[in-house]
Amino acid sequence: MENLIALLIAAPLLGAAVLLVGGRRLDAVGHWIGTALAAASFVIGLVLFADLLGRSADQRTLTQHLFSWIPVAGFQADATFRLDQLSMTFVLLITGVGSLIHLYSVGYMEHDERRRRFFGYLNLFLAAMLLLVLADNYLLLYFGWEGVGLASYLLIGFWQHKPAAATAAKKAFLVNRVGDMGLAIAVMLMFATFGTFAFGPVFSHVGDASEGRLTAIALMLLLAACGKSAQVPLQSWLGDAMEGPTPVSALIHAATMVTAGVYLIVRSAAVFNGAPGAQLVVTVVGAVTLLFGAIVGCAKDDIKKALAGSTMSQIGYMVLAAGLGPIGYVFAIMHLVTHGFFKAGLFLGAGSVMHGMNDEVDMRKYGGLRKYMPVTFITFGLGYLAIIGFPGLSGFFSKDRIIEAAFAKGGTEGWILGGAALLGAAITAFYMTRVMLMTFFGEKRWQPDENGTEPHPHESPGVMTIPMIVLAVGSVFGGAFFSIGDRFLHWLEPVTGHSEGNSPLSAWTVTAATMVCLVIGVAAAWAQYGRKPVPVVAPRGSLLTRAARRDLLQDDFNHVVLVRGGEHLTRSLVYLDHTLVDGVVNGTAASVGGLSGRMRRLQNGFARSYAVSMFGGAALLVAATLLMRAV
Amino acid sequence: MNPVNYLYLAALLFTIGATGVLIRRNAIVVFMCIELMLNACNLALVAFSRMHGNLDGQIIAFFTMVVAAAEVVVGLAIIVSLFRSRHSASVDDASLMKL
Amino acid sequence: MSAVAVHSLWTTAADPISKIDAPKIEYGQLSPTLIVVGAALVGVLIEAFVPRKSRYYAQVFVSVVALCAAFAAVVALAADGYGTTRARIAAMGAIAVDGPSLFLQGTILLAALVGLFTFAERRLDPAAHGNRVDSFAAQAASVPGSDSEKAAVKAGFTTTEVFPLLLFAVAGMLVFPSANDLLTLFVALEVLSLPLYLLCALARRKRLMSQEAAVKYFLLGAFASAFTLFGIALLYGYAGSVSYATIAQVVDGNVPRLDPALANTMGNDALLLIGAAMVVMGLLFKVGAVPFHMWTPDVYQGAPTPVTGFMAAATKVAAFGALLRLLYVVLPGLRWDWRPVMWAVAIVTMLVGAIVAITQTDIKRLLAYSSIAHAGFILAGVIATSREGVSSVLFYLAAYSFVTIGAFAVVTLVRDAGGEATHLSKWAGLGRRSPLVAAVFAVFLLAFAGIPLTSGFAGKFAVFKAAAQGGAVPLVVIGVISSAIAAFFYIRVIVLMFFSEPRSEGPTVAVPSPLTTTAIGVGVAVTVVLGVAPQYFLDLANQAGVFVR
Amino acid sequence: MSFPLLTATAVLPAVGAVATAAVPAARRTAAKWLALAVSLGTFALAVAILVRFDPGGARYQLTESHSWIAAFGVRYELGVDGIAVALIGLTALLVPFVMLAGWHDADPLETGSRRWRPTQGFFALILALEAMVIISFEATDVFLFYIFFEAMLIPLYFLIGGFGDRAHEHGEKAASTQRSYAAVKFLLYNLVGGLIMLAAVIGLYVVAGSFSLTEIAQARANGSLHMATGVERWLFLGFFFAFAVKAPLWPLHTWLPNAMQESTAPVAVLITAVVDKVGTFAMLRFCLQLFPEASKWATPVILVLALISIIYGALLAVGQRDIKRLIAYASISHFGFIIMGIFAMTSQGQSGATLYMVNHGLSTAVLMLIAGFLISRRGSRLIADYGGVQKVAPVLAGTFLIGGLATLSLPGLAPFVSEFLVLVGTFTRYPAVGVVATFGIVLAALYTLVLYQRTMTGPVRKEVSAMPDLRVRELVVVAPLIVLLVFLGVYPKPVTDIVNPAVKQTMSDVHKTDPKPEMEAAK
Repeated sequence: MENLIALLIAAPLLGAAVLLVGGRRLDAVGHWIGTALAAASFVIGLVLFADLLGRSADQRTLTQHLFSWIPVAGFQADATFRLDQLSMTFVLLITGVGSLIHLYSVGYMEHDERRRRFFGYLNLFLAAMLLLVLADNYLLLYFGWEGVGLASYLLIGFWQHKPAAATAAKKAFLVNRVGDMGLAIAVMLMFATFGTFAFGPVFSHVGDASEGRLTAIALMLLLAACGKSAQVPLQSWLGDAMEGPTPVSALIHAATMVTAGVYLIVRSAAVFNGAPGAQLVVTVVGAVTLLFGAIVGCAKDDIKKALAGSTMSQIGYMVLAAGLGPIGYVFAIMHLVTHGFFKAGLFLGAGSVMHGMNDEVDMRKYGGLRKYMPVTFITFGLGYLAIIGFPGLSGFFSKDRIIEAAFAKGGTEGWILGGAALLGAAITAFYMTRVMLMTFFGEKRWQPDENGTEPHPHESPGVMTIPMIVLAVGSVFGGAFFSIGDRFLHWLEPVTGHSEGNSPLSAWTVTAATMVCLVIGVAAAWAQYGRKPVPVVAPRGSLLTRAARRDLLQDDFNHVVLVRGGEHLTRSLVYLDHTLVDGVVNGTAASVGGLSGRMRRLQNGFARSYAVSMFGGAALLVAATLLMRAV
Repeated sequence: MNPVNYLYLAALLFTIGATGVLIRRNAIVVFMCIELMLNACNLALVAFSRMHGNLDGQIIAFFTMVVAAAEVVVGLAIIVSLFRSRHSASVDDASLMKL
Repeated sequence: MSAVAVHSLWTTAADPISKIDAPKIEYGQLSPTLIVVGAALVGVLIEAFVPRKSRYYAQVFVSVVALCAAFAAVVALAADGYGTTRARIAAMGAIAVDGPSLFLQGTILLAALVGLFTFAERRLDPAAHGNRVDSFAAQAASVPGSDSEKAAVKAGFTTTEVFPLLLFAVAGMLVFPSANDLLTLFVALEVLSLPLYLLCALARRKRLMSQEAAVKYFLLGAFASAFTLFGIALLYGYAGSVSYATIAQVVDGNVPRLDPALANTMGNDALLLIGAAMVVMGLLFKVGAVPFHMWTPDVYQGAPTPVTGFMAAATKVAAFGALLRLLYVVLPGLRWDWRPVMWAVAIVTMLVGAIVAITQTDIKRLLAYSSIAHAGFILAGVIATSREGVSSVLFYLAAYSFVTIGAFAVVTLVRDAGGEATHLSKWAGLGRRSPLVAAVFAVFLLAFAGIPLTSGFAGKFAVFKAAAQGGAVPLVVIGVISSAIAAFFYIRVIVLMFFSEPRSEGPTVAVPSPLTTTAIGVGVAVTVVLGVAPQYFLDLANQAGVFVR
Repeated sequence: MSFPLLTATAVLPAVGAVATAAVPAARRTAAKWLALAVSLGTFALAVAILVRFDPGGARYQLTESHSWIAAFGVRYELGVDGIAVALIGLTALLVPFVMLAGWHDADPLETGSRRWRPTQGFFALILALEAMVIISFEATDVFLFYIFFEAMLIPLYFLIGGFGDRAHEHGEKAASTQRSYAAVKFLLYNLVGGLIMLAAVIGLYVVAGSFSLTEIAQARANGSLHMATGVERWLFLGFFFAFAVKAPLWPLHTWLPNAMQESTAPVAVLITAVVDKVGTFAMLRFCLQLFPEASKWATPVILVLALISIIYGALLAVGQRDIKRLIAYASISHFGFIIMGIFAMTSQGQSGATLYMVNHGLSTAVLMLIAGFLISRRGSRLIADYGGVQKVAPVLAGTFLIGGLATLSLPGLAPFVSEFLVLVGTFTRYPAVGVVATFGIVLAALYTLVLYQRTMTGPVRKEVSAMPDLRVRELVVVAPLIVLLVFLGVYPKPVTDIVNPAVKQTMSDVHKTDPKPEMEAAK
């Protein structure tokens, strides 16, 4: 049975290879090949899932050893896969949502002549992402880690002829590389500490390592997670990543890849448990990001950027939960899954809207679309209810548990973190309501674009709506399904471990508080965008708003400090290399030449001066010889 | 009389000759100065020969004269041809090749 | 009274004259020199009695035969073991017949032979009035540009005296390294110099420069030999003898019979040191070591190129041979005094030669300076004062001389209206116009630069290795640095030939007769063979590395 | 006496070179095919070496030993260990591709004298260079190695100075002067290095009385040959200087950008991918084996220099306007990694370094050759003159991107394996150095992606609008290399198996063992 694991990856990998090498002759069918292989991978996933369910809780870890990847004395990196409850969850999420989004893309990319390549990249991404979650050691995980980075680079920059897209892609890759550096160093630290970096041995020997080492490793892992999951301070790339096609945003930058950081932390639970200091940092990062993202989300008029901010914020929740340790791991993953459903759904909805609006992304140019695209409206609406945590929908369950856990951390930290989470919930309600109102309610605000074509909003074709409906269903019932009887908890517990924290507040109090925040948020949004019409041109807005529009000035900081500074550094280095390092060499040559020129003049052509030099030479010779005897 | 004085004389002549080579322009004169140096050598040789009481030195002196004669032949030939083509026997005029 | 009685009144009978025992000369062992001298004399007679038209052929024939015969004699002697086991002193102590002298004589003879070919070349200059002419003046006596010269050219005269002159010079060179007393040394020095002075004056083109070169060479050479002679006098004064062996004994302080005069002069080291320094100076002048090098560039540039090549090669060989013998046989007892001085000389020679060459613009001057630098390298080997030192120097000289002759032979090929185009700017793009010639010259340059797989590298390595083993590591380092500097200008020429655009009014490359071709071919062959498989010749040099005393 | 495989591998291209040079001017194409055939034959022999080589066997295999110059104590001694085998394989593999890539680079523009045969010269020189490089990988006699280490400068010098980008043929005058400057700079730099090494070689002989690597190493091992500390250090420096110039190591690197910028892409590949490897290879084989103590003594300084090379090279690559210069500085950065791995004195580091030599050869070849194709199309080396190429020539852009990704050592492509090994190997012994070096991977991503973005993406510039995509010949050159990159990235075991034993030997030469993991150290 475990031999199937490789097939999970092989299927989409094959697809990528065929589609990218195949060339034009596959243009006609390429997208269906891609979709089919993604679906195949999903089916295999289901088979394995069934197999796992068939086993007892402690028998649910399958490993498949393919070959020895990098064998060097003392350094063994194997191509080994590990399928357990945690990776199974991800496999299903990735392949499932992935397949749906493939399907959606068939419609969405219909008019793009490079559609085949698009599907090739999507398959490549699936393969890399599956490798990431199935790897049995950190180096193989790193393989997948950078693989998804590459896929995201290719897909963000898919419309390479748009300079903005190319730049965004580069930025995403670079920021991620900074995170990857962390992962690389973490692997080195593990090797230096344990002499290996395979999951099993590392986790079992955590006890033998000093806490200092563990903290270092954990922090490096966190750095990696920040890069991949767009957590402060490495979050700047996610907003720009929205330059990519919307299905990409849905799959990679909402549902799956960006959550890899959470996976990394939860996977390395053993390490983090051994490093409380690092865990605290994790929670702080999570809390800061969830507020950061939420605030940014409030200010954006670009629907995708608004959703990106929300993604950031939701992942902040997950990281916060993961930082809480055994109390939170399970809920982090649970929220991750539910978020996968409703955020993917929301993005697909946004994509559908853009599809109908000539790729217009400015919400201020929407309005009243509910009449024109009902299916999109309903599915998007359900996703909206889910994310703000409307009682009974999936977001309600998963987010609520995280907030509880935050309080359960106890002590002042608990209060602060919990408070942050609650505040986040309120803001979430606000900005999502804002998006909802500006897009689907109010009067129509769109005008003809520069070349005079009036957008004719219309509902999207079936290939696009079906995935949206499926995801909507998921986002409605997912949470309930997982939580009732703690199904998800029991499923995941053997891997991550779980402990009930001792919350100062009862579960009901927390829930009540959440509800209050929710209502406040919605009301505020209604007051601003529901009652009075939305201006087409954005008002100047408060200082905070303007800062938030600019991602809280974080890009400007990067630009001034890193970009400008870097340019100056390189330019001056180039200058130095030319003048100093090379100058020394050329200078030596020149000086020898000059010396030569000067000595050359002694040869003045007069026989008598030659005689003089001979005479002097003779005298010197004699003198020297005598001197030698003297000394 | 102490033969060493002859050596001093020889050294003196040699130096005079050398100085002449360094300061005189006319090729012929320069050449004569060289001859003077050679003869200084002869003097020294003979003096030493006397000191050591063997004849080697004197024999060498004879050889030297012959060599000097040969040198004169060659030297004058060259100098004269130079003079005829340049209408000057100055060593300094002959400085086409330099640097 | 009897007649006798009467006679005895005013006369007394003197003692009967005692017999002078005639010197015994080992003609066999001196045969190489004797053959060459004889041939030279024959050459003179040819000039006197053979009709002008056929002189050239007669001279070339005689010279070639003589040189080959002499070389055969050398080989025969070496085969008889005179180089090693039966090494001895001949001609009543005047001449040493041993490894170094035989090896060097062989080298000189071969070099002379190859040089002779370039002397005899008659295809390069355009035929004047239907007569093929070589690179020597039609009539040396005639004034440049005068009617008599034109007449001589019209009549198709050529100075066939160059061949006897060459042979005389060779004779002197053969004796020079094997001279075993100071007198022979001096005579040999003059015998090899005087013909060269004349040869320098005999260029067909650019005669003014040629004569100027001759004058400079002559005056400075005579000046130098005067010093040598004075040095000889002083050494004689010190040791009471001019034979190397005796002087060496006296220097070492173990003399068979000590007479008061000798005891008196022996005490006076000044005589010894000054004398030695002056003799050495004379030899350093011949090898062109700094600061006695200044004649080299001018003479090399002015002299007819074949002469330059021959001079640069053979003279250096002979002079270094003499220097080696002097330092190793006569003055080993003095090496603590002369080694530091020679160190200094070697260092400045290497550096000056290499540095000044960088800015040269005339190919012949360039090669002149490179020869100076090489003199420095060879001195490094001389200083080693070890058997390795000797053999390395011998090998280096053999390797170097053929490269030099070959290089100058190539120079004779590149010509324009004014004869040889020696200005570097004219060599631009030669590699495109005639790749073969350029490639050959490049090979020689690389050999000069001491790039591996050429004889230059093998020689340089041998010399530096000997020096290092002799403890002269700093000398090796400086040598290495200066060869790096030297590499620069060799490369400059290569760049010029291959990488720069050909000039429109560039020079033409004359198609030589088999003579020059042979000369160049031999040069290349030796360069490559000594570079790739030097073993045999190194062994030879190694066997020959022992002086007899 | 079995068949002298090693000699044959070196002699075949040498003979081929002569033959190619002899082909008459008119038969240009014949010469090309001849040269290509010879290079393929050489590759076959290299494969034979690979097959005959037994990783578990003796240290030096297929050895040959003949007396050569007894007077200098020089023997003609050949022998290969795993490292040499890998590099010989790389060389023999790359040369045919290089030839194909430069198929038209040496076609004469103006027909000069009828004896002027640039094409024949070009291919003959390449073969000659190959022969010299191969034999210097095989030589186990210091003198023999030195001879070819020096001699290989000459053909390369003519390749650099004699053949430039078609791009710059207009304004040939200026271009040729720049070219000869670059060539002279290259030659002098390396000649100085080599001559200083010559002094050290002589010194070594004076001290050891032999040139045989194996003899000396044994003598050093069993203590029969003792070197005074000072002497050993001086000799080491003499050797290392030459290798550092060749490698090149900061601050001796300035010849490389000029040389690579001015020479045609294939020649540039020969420089970085093949010839420079001789330098790093020699560090591993000669410096460490002959002077273990001195090597350890010098390690700190060398590591710092290597670190500077890594960061400095990468930063300068970011600042370049010229595509080839950029690649050159990237290579400098990579050589920093290689040298760091060698002197980290851990088996991961040294295996990684060896692997790195091979992988860097492949990746640079891909990147540089495609850059060459690009330049030959547009006629300019300036990054600013390009834009939007991927729209008109997607395959070219795609392969170029793959080359770039290899350069920034993306997992799945060969360079990642080696780079990570080097980093780990360094980190375990010198954590700080390892961490700083890791910044290199970020900078690598920066310069690669900037290059790709500026040339390939964005709106199509009109100058490139008519640019044809890769031709068949060019695809034939690039595709196999890319396949190899991927294969060795996923399954490097074949190479590591060959390399590991040799590295183990080297480690024992310097009496070093890998540092223990903290965990075990604690116990």
